[in-house]
Amino acid sequence: MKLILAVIKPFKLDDVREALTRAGVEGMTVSEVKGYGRQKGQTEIYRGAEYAVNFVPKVQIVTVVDDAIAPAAVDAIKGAAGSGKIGDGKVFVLDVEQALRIRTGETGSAAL
Amino acid sequence: MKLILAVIKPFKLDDVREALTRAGVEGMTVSEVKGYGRQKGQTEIYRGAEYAVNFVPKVQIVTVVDDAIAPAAVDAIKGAAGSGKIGDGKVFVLDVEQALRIRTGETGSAAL
Amino acid sequence: MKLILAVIKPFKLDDVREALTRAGVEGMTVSEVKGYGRQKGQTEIYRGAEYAVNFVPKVQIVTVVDDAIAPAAVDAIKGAAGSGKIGDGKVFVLDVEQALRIRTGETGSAAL
Amino acid sequence: MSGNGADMGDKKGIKMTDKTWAARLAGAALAAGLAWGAMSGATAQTATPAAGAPASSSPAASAPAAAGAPATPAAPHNSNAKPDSGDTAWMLTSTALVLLMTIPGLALFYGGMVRRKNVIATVAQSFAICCVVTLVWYVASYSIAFGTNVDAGQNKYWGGLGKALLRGVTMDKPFQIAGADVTIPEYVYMMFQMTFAIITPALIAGAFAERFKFSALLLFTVLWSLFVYAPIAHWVWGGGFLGGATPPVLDFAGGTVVHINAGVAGLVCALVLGPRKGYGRDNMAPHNLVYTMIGASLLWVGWFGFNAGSAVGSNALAGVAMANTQIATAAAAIAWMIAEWLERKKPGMLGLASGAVAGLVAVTPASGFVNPMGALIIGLIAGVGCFLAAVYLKRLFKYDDSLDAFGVHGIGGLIGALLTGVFADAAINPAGKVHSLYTQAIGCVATIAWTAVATFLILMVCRFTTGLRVSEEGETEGLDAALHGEALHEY
Amino acid sequence: MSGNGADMGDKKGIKMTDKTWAARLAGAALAAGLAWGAMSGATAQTATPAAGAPASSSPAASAPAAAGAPATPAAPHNSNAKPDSGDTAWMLTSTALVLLMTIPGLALFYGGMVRRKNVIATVAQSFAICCVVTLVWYVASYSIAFGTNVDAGQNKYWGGLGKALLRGVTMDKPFQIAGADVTIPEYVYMMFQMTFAIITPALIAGAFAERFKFSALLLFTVLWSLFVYAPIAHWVWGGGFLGGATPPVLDFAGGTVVHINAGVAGLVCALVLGPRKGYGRDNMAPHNLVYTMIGASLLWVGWFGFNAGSAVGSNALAGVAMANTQIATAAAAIAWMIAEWLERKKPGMLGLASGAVAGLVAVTPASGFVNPMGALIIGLIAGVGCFLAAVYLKRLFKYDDSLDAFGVHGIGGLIGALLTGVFADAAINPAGKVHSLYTQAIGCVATIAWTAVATFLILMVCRFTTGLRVSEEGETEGLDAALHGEALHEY
Amino acid sequence: MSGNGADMGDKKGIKMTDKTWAARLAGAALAAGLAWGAMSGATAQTATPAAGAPASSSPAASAPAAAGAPATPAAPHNSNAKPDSGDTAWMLTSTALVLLMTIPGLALFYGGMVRRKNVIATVAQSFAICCVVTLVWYVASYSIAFGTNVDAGQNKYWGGLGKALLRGVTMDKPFQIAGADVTIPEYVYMMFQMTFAIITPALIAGAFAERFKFSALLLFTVLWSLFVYAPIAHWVWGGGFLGGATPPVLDFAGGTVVHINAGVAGLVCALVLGPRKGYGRDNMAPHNLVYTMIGASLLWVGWFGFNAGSAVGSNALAGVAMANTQIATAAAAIAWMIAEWLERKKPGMLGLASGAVAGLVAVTPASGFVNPMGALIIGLIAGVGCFLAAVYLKRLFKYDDSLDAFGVHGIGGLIGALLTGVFADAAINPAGKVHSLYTQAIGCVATIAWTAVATFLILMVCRFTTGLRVSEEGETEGLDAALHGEALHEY
Ligand SMILES: Nc1ncnc2c1ncn2[C@@H]1O[C@H](COP(=O)(O)OP(=O)(O)O)[C@@H](O)[C@H]1O
Ligand SMILES: Nc1ncnc2c1ncn2[C@@H]1O[C@H](COP(=O)(O)OP(=O)(O)O)[C@@H](O)[C@H]1O
Ligand SMILES: Nc1ncnc2c1ncn2[C@@H]1O[C@H](COP(=O)(O)OP(=O)(O)O)[C@@H](O)[C@H]1O
Repeated sequence: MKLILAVIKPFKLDDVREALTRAGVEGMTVSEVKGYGRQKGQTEIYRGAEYAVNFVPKVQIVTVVDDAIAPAAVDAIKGAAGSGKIGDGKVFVLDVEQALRIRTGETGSAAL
Repeated sequence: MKLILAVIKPFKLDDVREALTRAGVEGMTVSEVKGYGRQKGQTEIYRGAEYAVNFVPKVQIVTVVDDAIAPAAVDAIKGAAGSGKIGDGKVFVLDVEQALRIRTGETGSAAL
Repeated sequence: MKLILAVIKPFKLDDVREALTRAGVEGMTVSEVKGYGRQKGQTEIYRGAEYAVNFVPKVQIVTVVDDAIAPAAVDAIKGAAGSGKIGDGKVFVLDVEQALRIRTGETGSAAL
Repeated sequence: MSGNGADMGDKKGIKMTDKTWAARLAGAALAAGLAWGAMSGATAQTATPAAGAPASSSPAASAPAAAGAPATPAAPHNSNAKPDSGDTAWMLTSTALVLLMTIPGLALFYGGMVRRKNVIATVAQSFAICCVVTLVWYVASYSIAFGTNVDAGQNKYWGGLGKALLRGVTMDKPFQIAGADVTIPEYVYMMFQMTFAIITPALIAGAFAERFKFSALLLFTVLWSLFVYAPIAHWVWGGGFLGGATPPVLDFAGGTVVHINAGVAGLVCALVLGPRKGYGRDNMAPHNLVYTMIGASLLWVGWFGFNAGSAVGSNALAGVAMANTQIATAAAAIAWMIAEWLERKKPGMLGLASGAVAGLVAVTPASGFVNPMGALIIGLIAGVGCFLAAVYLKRLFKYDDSLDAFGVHGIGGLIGALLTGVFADAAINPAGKVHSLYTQAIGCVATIAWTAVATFLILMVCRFTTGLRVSEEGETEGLDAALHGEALHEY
Repeated sequence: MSGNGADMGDKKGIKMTDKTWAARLAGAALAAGLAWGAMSGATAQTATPAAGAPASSSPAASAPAAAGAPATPAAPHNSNAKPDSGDTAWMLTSTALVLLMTIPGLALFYGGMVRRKNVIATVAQSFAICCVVTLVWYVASYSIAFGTNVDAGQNKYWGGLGKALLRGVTMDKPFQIAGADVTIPEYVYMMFQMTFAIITPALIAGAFAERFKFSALLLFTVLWSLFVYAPIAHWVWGGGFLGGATPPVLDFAGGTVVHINAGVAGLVCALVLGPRKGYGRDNMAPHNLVYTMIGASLLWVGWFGFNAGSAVGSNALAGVAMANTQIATAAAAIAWMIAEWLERKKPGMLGLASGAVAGLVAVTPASGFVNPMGALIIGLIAGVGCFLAAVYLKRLFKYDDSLDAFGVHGIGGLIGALLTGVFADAAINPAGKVHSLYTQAIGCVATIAWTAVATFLILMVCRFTTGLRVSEEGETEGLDAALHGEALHEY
Repeated sequence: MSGNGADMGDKKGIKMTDKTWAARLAGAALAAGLAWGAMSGATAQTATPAAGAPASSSPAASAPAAAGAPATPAAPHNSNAKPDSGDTAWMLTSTALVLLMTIPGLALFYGGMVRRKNVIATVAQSFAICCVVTLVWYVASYSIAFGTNVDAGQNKYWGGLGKALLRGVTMDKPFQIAGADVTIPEYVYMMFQMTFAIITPALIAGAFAERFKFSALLLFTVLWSLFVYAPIAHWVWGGGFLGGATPPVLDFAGGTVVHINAGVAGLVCALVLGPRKGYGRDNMAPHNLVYTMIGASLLWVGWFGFNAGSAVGSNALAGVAMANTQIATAAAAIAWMIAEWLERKKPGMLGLASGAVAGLVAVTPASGFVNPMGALIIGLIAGVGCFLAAVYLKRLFKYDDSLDAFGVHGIGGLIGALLTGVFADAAINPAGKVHSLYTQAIGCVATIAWTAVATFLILMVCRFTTGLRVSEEGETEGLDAALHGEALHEY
């Protein structure tokens, strides 16, 4: 199994979720994060004090998938999250040793 | 060392933390996340506009443990987080190459 | 490539970001988390009801880097995040199989 | 004070035998029952309230003095009871101020203290109670509270339905409340009193926060407003057996009618409902003390309308009531803060806010009777007393009064009601010339007894119709989503 | 009601031929045009408004009765029109209350309903409108609305520029509005009316929330205040052709002038601007219903100043207006809640708040004319009617009235304006003796026609100068960052 | 204006030699010292303030005119100084409005501007100051400020302790302030003035936000209220050497007493405490501008009580003060917004709010003396002036006035105080007939000198008793947790 960690633009979340579902992914875990990279953050100025906000809001998706569909899942994210503009984000793939569904105790692919 | 990533129901956090402690885990890092899976979210309707909230609130626990206690830790989570209802969550196990305690510079198991 | 996962004290974030940048890291993803470990949380008391807050606010940094600069990156974090006090945090290193830049489709080190 | 018609002028006081109590409760229950029955066919019953109302020349005439202007030298402009534009201006303003106390004041005070998942449900309670009581007051409660029952014997317990649907409330006719002239139009008086009727059940909500069903809340509010609030208001302010006794129970702005009443009703609710799921184990820390601070502040500011408005005129009595309110509140806030500082090692915003509310509560019955020094002492005692009640009493008896409706309003109300009998100063208000701790205690006991019993019965009615508590799952998930399908979206 | 000078006393009613309409619109357009031109060189034009104003003895004298005190038996102290300190006190208070409605009331009501990324921009709209209208009102709009045009023919349409920059407003001289005496200093009257002028364009903002440019907002507000609000206020309250007709259009506190006006303008804005990006697909759930609750509550409390203040005195008429406001609001909130409960399975806080506002809107024109039973019925109808409008109308016609400015204010205003013609009760206000659904309809139609056309034209001016919508990127990113470079930092 | 008793009637003005200054400061220090000493054994000193108070026929009689009604033709009903119910109604209302300014107004205005970890501590400061000042005012400050010292020489500097614990304040006896009759009960006057005493130290808190110890805050507030606020209030409004000079320093509602005073005290605090940890490096962006918007709005609305209430009556003077307040505020908000737009490329909500407050501050001393055109100009100048002060002055001199207490209140107060001497218009207020920039400058200098020195000394007292700053760790962790053991829980 693979753990796919994707960092995308917040408003692309629904598109990516749908694309992943189409690619056969059945579950995922999402969190609000702040990203630092080529895309620069807004500058806020309050009464003359300037705060260069170095981080931009991003959404991080973690989904663990069967080895078999990992490439399709990565492609799905790539397709749905891309806007061609700087800051579209990244996808990282890591190897997962074991998975467990808490409710049933199922392990491995059956747990996803 | 193993990194255990668990996604559970929010109100189970205290139970799981206690169970993990009993299993010998000494530290963990927790975050608020939103989950997508078999359990479906609430639907909110505001003045006729319906928003199917696809995500449900979950808590994600990351803990890095010594290989030796990894199975016990997974079991502890399973035992404490299970309610038998859909949406109880998942546990994933990944391999960790290295760990470091910033304060002391200790590495490996000693860093946990 | 390596995924470096660091948990640090919130007010050290800017220092760590700068140190990482100096070490050649070009991007990272940050989130607000709550940590459990040796450092104990505040106790809040409201009208006699005591809530031992077991978790303390931390910031989690995830950065994927080329194998070559991973050690330098870990050192950078260690240097910048350390205050010598309990609760300074941890650094974990995991192996990453693949990386992809969504915008361009670049993979591997080029995607970072 | 006298319990029934025969010994109305008798100064020997009430004899607290079980028998007279039973009679009294039965009488009031009857009255309430009649009210209910009559409501269905309200149009049928056409009592003419003004005709021969015996209260007008009875000792009850001192009751409105208790509630305000007439008897004070500072308000000389009510000889022929023509509305005075200055008095009216202040009462219109006071009405707005007291409404501000409930929405958004109390809504935020309570809303900030619950967990985040219940905040919308909590503020919705105050808001919905405001709406429901408005209609009930218009339909029947105003009449029950401030009407003059044609049957003088019944008038001791309730005002009848002569003013139901505001019958007889006119644009120009002078009117009397409990036999005394009023210098403002009756529509204004009716509105001012309505805002008191609104906040009282809203205060109770602090006791059952985070677990009460919304449908139960609506039914509870209708019944409680009719059968508990309205009659007790009549007893004290409408010419009933407490305000009309000799010496009368002194309650300037609602120590018995509002605070003891709501506090005890809250305690009954907390006991009947049982504690919240996870009480004593889960983290139930207030989620947003900024909301609570806003709420406490608006309660404070609005309370100027509550207490100074209870002078029912724009005069020195209103002025001193405002000053007393301010001084007692500040004293109580500081007293609570210091008590907490000693016990908890740190002074907190919640303590300051809670102390302020405790002071506001305690000074309520006293505000138009005592001098500033009296107010200061009442405030200091209430600050410490309510702190102890909120922290230790609840722990001792292991009930879950979620937001301390009883600890703050019940105990604070008792402290204030009793101390009014100690500190009343005739130089401030001649109507407080005769005051007695004993009479005040009678007022408290009567209120407690009626509200405890009636609240319990009303809860039983809810239990077997709407049900009382949300489902366990709903409680876990949070009332916002479970009851209202709504959520805060802070991201 | 009559359309032009010649048939002023004629009771046969208006003939709605295209021709008279065209004439009327042209007349008003001219008036507005003059106003604009004159503003540039305001000092040049030195009309003496008081001199021989013909309105003083014309049927227009019944207009101020529509707006309050003079004609009612409850306010007998204006014989020689000396300022009354009680009346003045209530009007000073009312001014503060109505300002409270816009800032922070409406700002929060709307601010809570948008997405989190647009909340600062949304509250900034209300705040900025408050500032801009203040200056415009001082410079010219007060004169246009409440001045008396030296040319009696023009006075039907606008008040001229005689009072521009408050010329002729003094500390002590008695003054008249539309030929009737007023018992408060003119500075107070001017301020009270200013707060109405402020909230009206702020209401429109609900229709174009989350996409309108801030620069466009400023320009729009200046023009709309001058060319739409001020003339319509004159027509109804300033001695113009609607309030001065026989029988006059009855609008106690702004059903036509404020709500229909703002609602229809909002609809035009929504149609011209088009829907928000992602409308119907993205999650646009209100981000903080606690803010919305605070806003609705402050609107409610502040509306006491709006409606009871429109009695322009501290008297029984103010009292009954307050009572009607309270009863209609509560009824509408509960009606909306129940309708929603049936349709959506759960009652919600947003529904309660929306229903309350719908009730406040609908009772506005009626508050000083109907009795409480009329208010109750108006509230119930408005609660259900506005619920249907907000939920189904928008869906049916597929426009994006973001926060239902039209659904609540337009529809609610229409319901109230028309039903005032049905329920007006001479026992409450003699000025409502002659009332007719037909006349009320004329008032609505005139208002709708003028505001629709003029708002459209003003939008076109903005479109070709400041532009109307933020960039697509700005809309995605959120208006807070894009327009203001600011953000909420909740972590 | 004259500096000491001998040349009281002398119009040649004050000679600013070091010597007279030293004498004056010493005198006031003595007075304050006496106050302090006397407080311990307050009951011992039983001065009868009314007896032969020399102020009554002295030039000081024009001081209350500066503060309001008596001298204006718009308020004719104070011949025999019987309380007027309309005047009283407005002053009761104004008291509520001014309290609303501090809690929750200022608390939110400031609370929204700090970092999230300090928000509870920041709002707790306003709330605690409100409580502490209430008690200090009751015990001694009211007497020091508005009592009439039996020793006429001392009366120039402080009012003595004759009214300590409100001795001599009665329900009915007519009373005078600085020799002039007042048409409201003294309890109301005392309460109204108390709310001014409350907000002034609360304003200072903007300068030391995010680092001051809570215990230090409490001690500071007690001392500052006694030794700085109360005497300065006496100098200007209580018959002291500024308001009683010829011509008197004109300060309608507190330009010197409240704003210059608080602003300069804030500057001293900022300098003594030093900058926040990480100042200029860490992100210290305001965490919730919605709170700040609510705060600014409530300040605005409440300021109607502040300025229009300073007419101490319900009359045309109150009306024009309200109008001036509104116009100056709107003008300043727009001026700041435009200045910021030019400099920062985007107009912001914080700028609108800050500008509004700057306008409110600047118009305060002028509101009852100038006409609307004067108010407009003062507003425009204040908007730009305070913007420059907040943005550049702080940067230039590198002090950390966290929330710009000095930049907005100090500078805004100076602008307003000085321009009052330029724009005062006798047609608005006869008491402003004689006005001079020079006299106004004297008022500013006297205030600045006293507050700067006394504030510094008080800080030194705190430093060696409670300490001044929280620990470094506490500052990093946040004051909410460190000082109060509380936290916002937004998840
Ligand atoms: N090396 C990295 N490790 C982890 N996350 C990264 C890394 N580089 C970028 N990111 C994340 O991806 C986001 C987009 O990266 P950025 O460099 O701005 O744009 P792009 O990927 O289009 O070149 C960043 O905001 C950050 O959250
Ligand atoms: N493949 C996955 N990868 C990552 N997280 C997942 C995955 N599947 C489910 N989750 C997480 O686990 C939670 C519970 O999953 P769900 O399918 O709803 O219930 P259950 O695990 O009981 O079958 C989800 O809300 C999501 O946060
Ligand atoms: N085994 C672990 N797995 C994951 N995160 C951990 C682990 N141990 C500690 N942490 C994180 O590191 C933080 C600091 O750890 P703590 O034990 O308090 O201090 P220190 O690292 O200085 O000994 C914790 O708050 C937690 O977020």
